[in-house]
Amino acid sequence: MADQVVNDFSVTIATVNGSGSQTANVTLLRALFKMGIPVSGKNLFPSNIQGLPTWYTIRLSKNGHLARRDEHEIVVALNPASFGRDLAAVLPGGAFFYADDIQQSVERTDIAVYPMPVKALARAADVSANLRDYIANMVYVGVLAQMLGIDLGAIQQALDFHFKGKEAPVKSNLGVVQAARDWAAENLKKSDPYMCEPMNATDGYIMSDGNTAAALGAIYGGVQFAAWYPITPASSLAESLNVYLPQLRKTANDKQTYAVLQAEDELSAIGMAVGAGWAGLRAMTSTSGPGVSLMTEYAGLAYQAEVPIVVWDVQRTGPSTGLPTRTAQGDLTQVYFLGHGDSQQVMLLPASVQECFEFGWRAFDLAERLQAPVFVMSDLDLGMNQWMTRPFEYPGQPMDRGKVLWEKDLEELNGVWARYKDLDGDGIPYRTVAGNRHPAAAYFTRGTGHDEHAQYSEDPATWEANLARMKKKYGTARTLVPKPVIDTLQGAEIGILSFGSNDPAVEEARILLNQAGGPQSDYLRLRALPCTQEVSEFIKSHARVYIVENNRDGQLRQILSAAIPDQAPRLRSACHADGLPLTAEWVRDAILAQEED
Amino acid sequence: MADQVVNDFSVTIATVNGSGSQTANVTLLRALFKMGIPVSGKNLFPSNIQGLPTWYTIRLSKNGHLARRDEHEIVVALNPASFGRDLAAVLPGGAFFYADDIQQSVERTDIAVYPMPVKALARAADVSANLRDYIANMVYVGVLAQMLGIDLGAIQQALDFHFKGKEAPVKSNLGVVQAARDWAAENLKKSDPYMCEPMNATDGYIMSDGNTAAALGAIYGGVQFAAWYPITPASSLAESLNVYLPQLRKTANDKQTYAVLQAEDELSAIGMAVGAGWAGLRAMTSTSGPGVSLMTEYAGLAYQAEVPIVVWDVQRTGPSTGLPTRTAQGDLTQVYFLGHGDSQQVMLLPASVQECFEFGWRAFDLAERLQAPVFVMSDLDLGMNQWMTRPFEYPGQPMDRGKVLWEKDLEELNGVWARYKDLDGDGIPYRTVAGNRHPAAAYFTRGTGHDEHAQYSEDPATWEANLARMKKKYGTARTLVPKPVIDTLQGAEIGILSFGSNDPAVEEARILLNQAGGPQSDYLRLRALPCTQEVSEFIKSHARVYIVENNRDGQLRQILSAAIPDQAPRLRSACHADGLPLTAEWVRDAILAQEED
Amino acid sequence: MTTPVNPAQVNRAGLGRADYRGQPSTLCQGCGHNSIANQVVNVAYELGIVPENIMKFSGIGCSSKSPAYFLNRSFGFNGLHGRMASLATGALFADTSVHALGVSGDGDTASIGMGGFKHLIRRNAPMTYIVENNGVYGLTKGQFSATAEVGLNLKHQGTNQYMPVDICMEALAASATFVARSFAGDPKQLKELLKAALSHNGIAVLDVISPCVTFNNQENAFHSYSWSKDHSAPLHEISFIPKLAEIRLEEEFEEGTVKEVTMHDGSVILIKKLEKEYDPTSRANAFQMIEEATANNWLVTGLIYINSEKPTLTDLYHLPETALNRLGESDLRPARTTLERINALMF
Amino acid sequence: MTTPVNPAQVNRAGLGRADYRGQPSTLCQGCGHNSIANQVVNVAYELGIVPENIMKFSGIGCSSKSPAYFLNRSFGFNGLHGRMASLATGALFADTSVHALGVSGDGDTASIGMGGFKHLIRRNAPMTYIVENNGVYGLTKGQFSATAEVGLNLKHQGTNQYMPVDICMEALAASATFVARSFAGDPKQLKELLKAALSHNGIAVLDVISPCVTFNNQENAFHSYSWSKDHSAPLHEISFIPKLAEIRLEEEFEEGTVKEVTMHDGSVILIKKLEKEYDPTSRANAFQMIEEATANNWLVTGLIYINSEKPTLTDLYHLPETALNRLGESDLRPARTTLERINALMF
Ligand SMILES: Cc1ncc(C[n+]2csc(CCOP(=O)(O)OP(=O)(O)O)c2C)c(N)n1
Ligand SMILES: Cc1ncc(C[n+]2csc(CCOP(=O)(O)OP(=O)(O)O)c2C)c(N)n1
Ligand code: SF4
Ligand code: SF4
Ligand SMILES: [Mg+2]
Ligand SMILES: [Mg+2]
Repeated sequence: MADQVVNDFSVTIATVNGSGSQTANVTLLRALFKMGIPVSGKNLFPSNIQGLPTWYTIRLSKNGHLARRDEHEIVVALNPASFGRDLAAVLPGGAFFYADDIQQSVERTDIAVYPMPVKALARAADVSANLRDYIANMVYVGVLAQMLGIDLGAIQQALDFHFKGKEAPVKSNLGVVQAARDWAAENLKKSDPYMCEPMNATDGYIMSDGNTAAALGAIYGGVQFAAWYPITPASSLAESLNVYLPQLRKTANDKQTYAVLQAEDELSAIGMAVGAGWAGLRAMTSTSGPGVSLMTEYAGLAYQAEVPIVVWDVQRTGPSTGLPTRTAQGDLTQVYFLGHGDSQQVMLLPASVQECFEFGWRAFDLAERLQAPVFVMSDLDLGMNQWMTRPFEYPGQPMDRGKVLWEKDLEELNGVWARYKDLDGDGIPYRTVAGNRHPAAAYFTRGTGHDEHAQYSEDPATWEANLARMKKKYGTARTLVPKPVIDTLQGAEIGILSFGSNDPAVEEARILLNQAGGPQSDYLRLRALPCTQEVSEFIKSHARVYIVENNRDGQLRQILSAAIPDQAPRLRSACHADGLPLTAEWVRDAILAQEED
Repeated sequence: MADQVVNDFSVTIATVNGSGSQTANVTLLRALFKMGIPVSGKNLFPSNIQGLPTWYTIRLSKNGHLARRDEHEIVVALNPASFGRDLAAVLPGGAFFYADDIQQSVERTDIAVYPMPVKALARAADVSANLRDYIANMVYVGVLAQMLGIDLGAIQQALDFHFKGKEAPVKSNLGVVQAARDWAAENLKKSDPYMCEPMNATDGYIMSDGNTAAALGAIYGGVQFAAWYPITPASSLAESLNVYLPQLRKTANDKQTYAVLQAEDELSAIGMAVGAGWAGLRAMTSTSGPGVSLMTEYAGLAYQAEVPIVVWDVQRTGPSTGLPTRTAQGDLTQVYFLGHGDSQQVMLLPASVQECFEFGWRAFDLAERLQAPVFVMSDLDLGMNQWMTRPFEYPGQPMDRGKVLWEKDLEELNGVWARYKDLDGDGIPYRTVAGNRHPAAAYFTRGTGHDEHAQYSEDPATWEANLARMKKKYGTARTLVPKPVIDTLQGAEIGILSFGSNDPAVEEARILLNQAGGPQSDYLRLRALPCTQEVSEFIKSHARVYIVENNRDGQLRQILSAAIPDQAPRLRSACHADGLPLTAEWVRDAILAQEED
Repeated sequence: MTTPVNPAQVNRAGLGRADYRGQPSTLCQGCGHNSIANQVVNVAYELGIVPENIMKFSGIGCSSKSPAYFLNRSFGFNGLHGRMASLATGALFADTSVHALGVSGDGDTASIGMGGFKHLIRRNAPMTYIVENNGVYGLTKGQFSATAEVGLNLKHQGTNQYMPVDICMEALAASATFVARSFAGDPKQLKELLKAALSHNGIAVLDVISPCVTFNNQENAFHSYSWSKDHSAPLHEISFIPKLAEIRLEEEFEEGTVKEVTMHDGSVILIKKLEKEYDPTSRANAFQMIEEATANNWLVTGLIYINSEKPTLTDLYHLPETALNRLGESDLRPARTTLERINALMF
Repeated sequence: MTTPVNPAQVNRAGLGRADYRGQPSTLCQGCGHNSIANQVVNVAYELGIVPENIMKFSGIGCSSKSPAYFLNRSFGFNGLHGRMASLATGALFADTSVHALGVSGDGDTASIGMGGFKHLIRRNAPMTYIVENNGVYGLTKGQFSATAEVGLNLKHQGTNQYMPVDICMEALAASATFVARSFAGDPKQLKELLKAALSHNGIAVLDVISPCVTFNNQENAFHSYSWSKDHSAPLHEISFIPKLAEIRLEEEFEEGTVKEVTMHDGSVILIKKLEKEYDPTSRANAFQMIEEATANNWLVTGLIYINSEKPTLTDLYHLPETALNRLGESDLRPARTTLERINALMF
């Protein structure tokens, strides 16, 4: 047997969708996390409710690399339908656990093979018959616990969490885990090198998914109105609002300082948000690509009428319905240019669950300050997977409600004001909102041409001046959006520019590049568009900058080429989209291949 | 009095919308055209049905320059509401004609001033009372005829055309024209230098608007299904289908080989076109910016499911509802990237009415060949104004119905085929259409992931391979779309790259640049995206290339920077959008300003 | 600014008629939409509504321009074609003491806006929803809308062959709590129904037949006078809009009677005023009555259905007394300590 | 490929049952949608329909996947969420001898697809339109659809408070020419109504109550067994789908009677089968009956309304005998000489 490999391998669990294995999978993930081992979990699930194959991969990385890996040292096979593939997927020297009731031959000799009496142990469990299939998943938890050395206490903590401390289910699940562990101890002989050991590398981290974080961020950002329409992978964002708002945002006398509404479609969801944003509420909607496509016309109106709204786009693989349960970063060019005519949209690009929280509140400040839609571009990987992340940080600045005039302001101005006038030289005008009872407060909002007083106008010069002011406002956005995070290394030959959920893969790839004898790299993680000064400076200071992204067309590369044409020749695309999060190996290879050219 | 200025000036007629002046205006335009004088007419109308000011400008240009001009040598004022502006708009040395019932003072002494007894002459006309206001417009036709030397025979021809040769209306209108002419001959003394003289510079030209031409082109392209939803400035395209299809496309036994359907909205209009295109019909829809925004999701499906459809976008000024009756080229970036996920759309850019006809049929060939949506980007200026243009040319090639397999093809293949397989190396697969009765013909179309056999698939490699094939297909499009038109001059220092309705302004600006001591220029007129090889070669061969466009954000400049990043630093934007067509003077100045930098 | 008023000419809100004015109309002379706008001014004045307590919504169309022509002192949002419903829905939550008044067209509501319209109704959103119904698309120059009757001929559009959408039937089917129909040329009834609608707590759908002077005409009508009868003259060249007077009913139109009304184009519609005894609180009655009217080709006017019992959309939310849009950071941002609790919860 | 068949087991089209098969279903065990797919196979086989003479359409949802599970030899298009109506409308013109069969969900039709649905109907598009109605969004894991009854509780969605959309009422209001309702667990009636729908020339709306095993449940039901009752467990973690049997009515369900049917979650619905004497040719009857049923909380099944007289959408166009999609260049491109005439016309 080879040397032990500790806390540095991947486990993939192959099950049937709807079989309840998610509970077992996140229990494993959480137990490892509680052991202090850096872990990440990727759920690869089908666009179906029950019956199709589904996989869950847990990566343990003592060095803290949380990107997806393509390799699986350990595979747990519970699904007859994918059994062959799953067996083939085990790395040589790895381990294969499988339910012994699956009637298929296991003919690899280069790996350790462990049958598990899943059915038998589940039958022995102390639960009602209808829960037996569900609890059967705990068998592999127990077997893995024994064979990999996962702490039972940590498993119990994970189950406690999952079942909100309810004794009965924790007890029955833990019972199965223990029985399975005992069975494994007696019946299986370890013949693979992979082991877990406690560390303390997860201190100061929490675990959450990006959609929950986004919802919480929005709540701490004072969201007052959210309209949504169900769509994978965005639904759980709005559903988390439904979960947490009642806990966090009721007044002393039990009134709700918010409203969440499930609309009849995305056209209406964004329309409602625009109505609410116009009337002075912090308003949002959350959706994915198909929904964004349907929101196009309203996004243009919000841009043109200068209405603050926040739109979360939890991206999935497109074009079209595409792969609804797979991840991608394919909506960048669409959103950047969203709306016919000359529209320019402001976009935030969160890269971590913590940043989902941060942009959850910050997006409202930006939207209200800019009187414009703000799009937050998350993705399925970030939004729906559990990630270890730094704790959510309480907003570090007071809410910015932007330039809103209320009755007393208008009294001071003797009622003299103009809705679309640039008084401050930043392109941002003042606004009033419905409910303001000052007789000079009202104005008539429209998506058609208007002068500074919001009066209808078709005058060419008036039109052009107003649009020029809005362009100036977009310039102001450039100074307000979050700056990129830049990591420079001495002697770096190349730049890497990426964003969003690629971050762990890029961070790891920088190391892998070095290990492969490739170039030293500086790294700019973009956090918003339009891009700030720092971005062009970064590009300018590198002969070659690789734009790493999870889409086919190098969308950010295209956007940056358009935005910073002088630097465009320095940009190189490293892009690829197959529905899965990027791996560090792929990033390394994509860069190396071009370095060799 | 200054020297005579012959056939080289502009006349602007200021009237009230809904007053029927359009008949008089196009009569003037057509009469001048019949006199052999190059003319263009620009209708500046409000987004309103009756009562707001409207202007019509006719430019006479003996040198054949048909771009809009900002200057008006002659103004005809019939609208009290805009009287002051209209008077101020006359160039010094110009002439001002006005209805003498307008009670406003005319205090300029630097221009010729001619009152016209519009009401009196209309009252004297031999028409029923309810037509008197309408026919009053013929008074200025008659007065201008006398004062500018417009041929009465030509006017009669124009009226004959307008009233389809119906004697009664021609007679009464001509009566007023003559009476007004006689009145002017007796009562007005010419004191301005502007005159018309017959030429023969319009031989071999016809006169039409781009929407009519597009509809006719589509008819000669064999359009079989058109769904639409009314919107300015696109409505007249579909309405022209309704006019001409019954004349041109009925079978011997009076059956219609087409169907036109007014949908309930644009979502449905494009949906119907997709259904029809999928089922093997040459299918189209026509709309403007707001409609395109609503069509986004379906455009993505058509891209992904590889369904041929043609979408005409007759652009108007945006963002949002914007200026519905003004022109722009503001939908380029939106359409280029239309659809969430990685979509790449094929776009045609007609620059003349004749080209609207040509692209009317060619778009179908491309769409069916590529099994993809093809967007034709017209605009209000091209679509709704009357232009002198070369006659429509009969399609120079047989219809290309693309790779469609019918029963006999499948028999030959023994029923063995795969919907999404790239047999020919061009990325374009074969398809069958509903109604094919071969038992192996059917396949299941979807916007979700699928393999070569059109079976549902979430497999990462299958997804990526299919998308890569589609990218290859987009590469094939590059070789099939119309090539740019390039005009090079010896010793040219700069390149100008433009497209669409800017063409006359650019052509003229090249001369004006020279006259102003500016640089000699080469000119590439882009006719399609993705761009062909010639485009990057053109850019490469110039130190500076000005991208001239009618939008705020330099949208084509952005697209080209993204598409040809290596050449991006050479590109300079000359862009501007105020709802009006570009003028040659503006193009010249925009280039000169940057040349001086 | 409040206009200084002669106390003799103020209403119970202390405002003069001028305080209810809008911008000058840019619609055609004689357009039914203008009289509806005027009635809104009258009704708001007479009811003594403070204009700041109203917010106006519309989509796109001639009809949707109307809100610019009344109540300048009310906030207004002229949104997207067919999307008034969602816009208003969102705004309703900001300050529930502001009443929403929406004006839409038949194209705006029954064609492109059908989905939003139905869902607004089934949520019983508290707003007055006026459809200025002329059977055509006015602003885009005379195409069929979804309420055009079967067999209607329009230039270049041919003959409508599809079943018309009946706004009141649709409202009823969607469980509206207030459904009424009126005629722009019957100011007395219109005013009454408008008052009722504005007082209703819930969705109040008011379908107002509002003839389009300019485009709702048939072959035999004005636009087709001999010169341009030929089908091949493109419609968008018909640029002359005759100045016609608005169609008005004489005053003595009695409940329960049927009246023939001649349109600008010479066609005739049959308007039937609901009987005095008609009970508008029964949905079954309402369905039966509309079915009967359809069969007889009548346009029934009056209050067709009302139910004042149902909670409205915003009633279903337990909102604070203070308007939501006046809440500040202390109301909206949970305390720092709560986040510690949340973080602790995140495994 | 035509499957070789035992002549004893072929229908009048000479095809075996296997020729009507689809792909294996990937829906949940016990899902009502599966039985509907099976009935489509049965009916098509029994009627001897040649599968190539059918084209299948759907939107997005569990229900919209169904067309993949029947009639492999028919063309199919699984389009966009809520947009089946327009897709089918366009395709209808290509070859009018191919019958269109659409399957949609309640979310697909009554929420996002309402507009297209209504307009498809008022045009009397010749197609069979099945709504697999379960009151929830299955595929996105259990949110309310627009047909959810008032008061329905769903985990994390709270309680539905909006008036439900009644598919049959909406179809009637929009002037449908065939309106029926059935229950997925009543194969006999479903088959009959499917046959009738497929034979109808015009729009045939068939609303089929099709229980969702997995998500249409209430607090007291399976998903809420003590462990996870707490509201704060995110719904998307409830990943265990119990294998439940489909709900089936026993055979002897008589016309005119009301039956209680217990759903997977223990809730009860009341299904009433229309009386034998019910006359489905009167629209007034139909309205009255649906109103009465709504008041009694019944789900009425059976043929609610039929009118076979109205011309269909494609009848209104005068199309050639040859399918439009088989016309070639000589039919479609006018002769060169005509263009000379056109050019001459262009002033
Ligand atoms: C998305 C979109 N499509 C089309 C239009 C063009 N459009 C403007 S108004 C209108 C129809 C208005 O008809 P209706 O609502 O009946 O109002 P009316 O003018 O008759 O009062 C249309 C189609 C638009 N503005 N936006
Ligand atoms: C534009 C768009 N929005 C949202 C979705 C996500 N989505 C997929 S299916 C579905 C609901 C399906 O519900 P229903 O039609 O009732 O079908 P069921 O699954 O219940 O059979 C939704 C919202 C989508 N695919 N496209
Ligand atoms: S076109 Fe018709 S609807 Fe529009 S303003 Fe004129 S009369 Fe009214
Ligand atoms: S989730 Fe519901 S609707 Fe979807 S397949 Fe399962 S049981 Fe059927
Ligand atoms: Mg209308
Ligand atoms: Mg459903």
